Amino acid sequence: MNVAVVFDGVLAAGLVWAAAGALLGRDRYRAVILFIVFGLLMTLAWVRLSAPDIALAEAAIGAGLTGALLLDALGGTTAATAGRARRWMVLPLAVTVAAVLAAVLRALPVRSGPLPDAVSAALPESGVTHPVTAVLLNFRGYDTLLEVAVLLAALLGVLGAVRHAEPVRLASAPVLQAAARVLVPLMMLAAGYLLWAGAHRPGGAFQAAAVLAAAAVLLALVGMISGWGRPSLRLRCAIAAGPLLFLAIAAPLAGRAALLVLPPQHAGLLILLIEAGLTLSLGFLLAGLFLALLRSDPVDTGKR
Amino acid sequence: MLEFASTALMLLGAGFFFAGTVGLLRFPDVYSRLHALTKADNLGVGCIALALALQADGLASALKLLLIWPLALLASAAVSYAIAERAHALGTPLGDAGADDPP
Amino acid sequence: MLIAWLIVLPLAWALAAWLAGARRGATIACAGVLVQLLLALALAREVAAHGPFTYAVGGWGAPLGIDLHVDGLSALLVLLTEVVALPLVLYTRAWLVAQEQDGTYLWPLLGLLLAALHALFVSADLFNLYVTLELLGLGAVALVASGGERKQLAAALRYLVASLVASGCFLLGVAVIYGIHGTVSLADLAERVPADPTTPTLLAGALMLLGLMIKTALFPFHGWLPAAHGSAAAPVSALLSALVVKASFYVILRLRLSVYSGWAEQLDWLPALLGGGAILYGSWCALRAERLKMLIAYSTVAQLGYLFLLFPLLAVGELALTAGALQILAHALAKAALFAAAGIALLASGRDSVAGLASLAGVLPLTWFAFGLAGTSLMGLPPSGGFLAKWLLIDAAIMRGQWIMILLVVASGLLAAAYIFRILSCAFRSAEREQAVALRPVPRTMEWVAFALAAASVLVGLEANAIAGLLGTGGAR
Amino acid sequence: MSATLLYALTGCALFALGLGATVLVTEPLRRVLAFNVMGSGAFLVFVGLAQRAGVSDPVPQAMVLTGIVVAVAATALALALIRRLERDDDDAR
Repeated sequence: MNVAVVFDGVLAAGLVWAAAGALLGRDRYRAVILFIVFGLLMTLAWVRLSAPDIALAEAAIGAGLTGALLLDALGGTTAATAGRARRWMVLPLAVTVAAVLAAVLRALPVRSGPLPDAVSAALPESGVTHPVTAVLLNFRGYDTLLEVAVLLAALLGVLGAVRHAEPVRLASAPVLQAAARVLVPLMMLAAGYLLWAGAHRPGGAFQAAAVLAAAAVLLALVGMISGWGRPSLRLRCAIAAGPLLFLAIAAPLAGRAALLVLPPQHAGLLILLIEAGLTLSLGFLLAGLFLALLRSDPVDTGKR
Repeated sequence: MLEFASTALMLLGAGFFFAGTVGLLRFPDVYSRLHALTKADNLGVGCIALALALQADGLASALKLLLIWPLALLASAAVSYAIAERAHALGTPLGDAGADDPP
Repeated sequence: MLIAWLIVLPLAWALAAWLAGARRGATIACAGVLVQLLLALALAREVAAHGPFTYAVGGWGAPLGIDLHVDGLSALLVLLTEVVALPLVLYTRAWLVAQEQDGTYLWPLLGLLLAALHALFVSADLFNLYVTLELLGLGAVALVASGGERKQLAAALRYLVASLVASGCFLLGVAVIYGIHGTVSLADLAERVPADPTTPTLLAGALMLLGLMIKTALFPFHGWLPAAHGSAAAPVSALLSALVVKASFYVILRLRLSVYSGWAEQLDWLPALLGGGAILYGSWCALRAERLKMLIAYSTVAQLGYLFLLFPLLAVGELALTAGALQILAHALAKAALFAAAGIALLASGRDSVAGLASLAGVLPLTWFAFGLAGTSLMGLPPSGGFLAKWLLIDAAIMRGQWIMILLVVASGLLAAAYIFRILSCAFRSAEREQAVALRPVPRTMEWVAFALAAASVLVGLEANAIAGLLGTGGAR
Repeated sequence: MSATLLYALTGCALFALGLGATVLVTEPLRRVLAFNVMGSGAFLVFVGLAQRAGVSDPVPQAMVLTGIVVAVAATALALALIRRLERDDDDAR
């Protein structure tokens, strides 16, 4: 048993070390790399907390997409290092806040809430057998609907902020393109598998969409597709299709009494429909968050 | 028997990772470090994937585990090419032991 | 059923507006907001007639699913959202034409913002409140940044960082509450929390309160608001100052009345103290502000502090709640009118300094009238809504014997008068009139919208008993 | 002190570190990293605390999944604003 405790201890220390290094280190490039390491360690932590869905999402979105966004942002910005002055004040403040939080949380009685049993009791009518997907798309589907709206707001904000950039296409690298030609079809297959597996095993729309977005990011980096200037109508329709489908299913139409009521007999089908729509649209949307920000290759423009 | 084989493979994999890391730390320049990383670590990944596949509960999960190895090979080959090509474009010198870069 | 459409409709027309492009997007937005106004009226009438009701989304019921609870206060605020949104949509359409800008991203973001506001005012689930607050924050930041100017982008970034820090604190509060009580439904928590005044629950409450105070830009945390509301486009800052900032105040009020009602009396002095500080500091900065929109933004900081004076008086019951609701209504309409009028002044004279208003003396009478009317409501002169709110608050304060409170209420009225007259005095300085700068023509609809909003702010005072009636039936427990 | 509670306490440390860095460090890119770390800390506390008795609870896991997606949306928006601000700097220089 103590091997697991040692592993958890090392992982916890690693997490705090990577986070401190990323936030307080001098050089920005090292900070972003350490942040990606932090994301991967978080993935391990989620596996240890027996939360495979979050581990998938953390790896694909937390470390992957966020890492790609940060590395791309790093390319252009001047290497100004953070002002030393205020950084030493971070540690004392952090230690006191952490101590207060930890002291209060340690004293809590060890017991589990009523919801896990409620979920397993209601699982048969939810239309799926995997509890997390049941909660995400049926019991608390309303949160997911608003979360899709959050993603849309972010994309509109990104497009609104960088709208003057004309689409950028990176220099094509033949060797990398060969690798991309092998990887991308496999990623699409993996995304389809994650979408299908979501009903009965860890997986689901968001993880599948993240893998699709990763495929698009890979294609953009090897110069096979260009970044986004002003998205065409077709692209906008692709992005809006999933949320509109979700709204159509959620809205109290045709006899469905209330918002987001999925009748048990074909809840499974409805959830799969929603997830398929979301996978495609959020795949484009998450890719759009990266492609709209794509910059020309600094080496070419000699802006090193 | 299976138990013994997978632990042996696990140790072999760990050995390769160790060799790769030593290479990363000790080698003089970017290019040779890339060699150390891609060669040793990929073998390490292969061994550990094999070891886990032996202990996997079903054929499906064993095959999925084995799929990790070719993917890791493809990814590290592409990435190391990109790093080497970019390092060369930026003109990072070869290690002191190496001959001058051919014109 | 109504409430479901009030959330689904704005999301739907936001997507439609994005697909349709800028020009048709404006008409889609106008139609959408008009329908929403009718739905909100019907909702308010239904709550006034049958009292508050709870709506289980997905039909699963409280602890497992998410519940929406619509009572008098939330129906009133949903109605207020639409009453402010409709004129502002018309104003924005004319404003975009005058500025030769296309609002391709403005209309969809407006739709998402309205959906977030509706969802927030009726939500009865803590994590759902977190998601709505996040949607509200991101939507508002995107709207501020959609102008594209440098100082808007800098203000938007600062607003985004403040909003994310606040959401992080709120989320940790929700996490601790879930860890202790195993549920995030407000109804369940209202039964469990008052009986369990242990430190972890208090810590969770403090974290949530800290997050919400930052989002409401209460005095020590107001740093991001003047830059964001001061530099954003006029219709955007009108929407933000009138509605978005009030949403997080509503969440504090909702938590204070239901979940933390048990032993929060001793802590009520803290928001009141910060509120007093906000009034003094906000008014002082407004008096010194150079730019017109910065003056109005600092006035928002002051008036928000004014709202927090409500907390020690909540023990009085209905009276304090009605005073608070009236103040929210009056301030929202008056502030929207002020920002609309400021937008007109900026468009006409091209200069946004307060002194620059002098060049408008004797021109644009309707805009000056709007400035005046909105000013009376902010100052609290009878018969405006602001006056009635101040009156009821003083009544409640007398009942509770809080003399400093009465001093603060009166002082806030006087300080508001001071910085409003800074604006109005420019109307009568005919001396600078001769070298008036070449004024650009201003579309009539913009002036009528500013005037309508200001008039509505005064009318709120006359309609007070209907509002009290709506609140009375559904006053939060 | 079960393993899940250890992760909850690590979450507290990460939250505090992220909060301190977001407030005190002035460099925009570092602040984006900081509020991501803060969010991860809050998520760890959410799941770690809910599962401190060892029972795996799908409800906080679904909520954290929503939180991670919201965090990447906020990060993308922040980086877009930083990009535009620093592109205007380059033009200005």
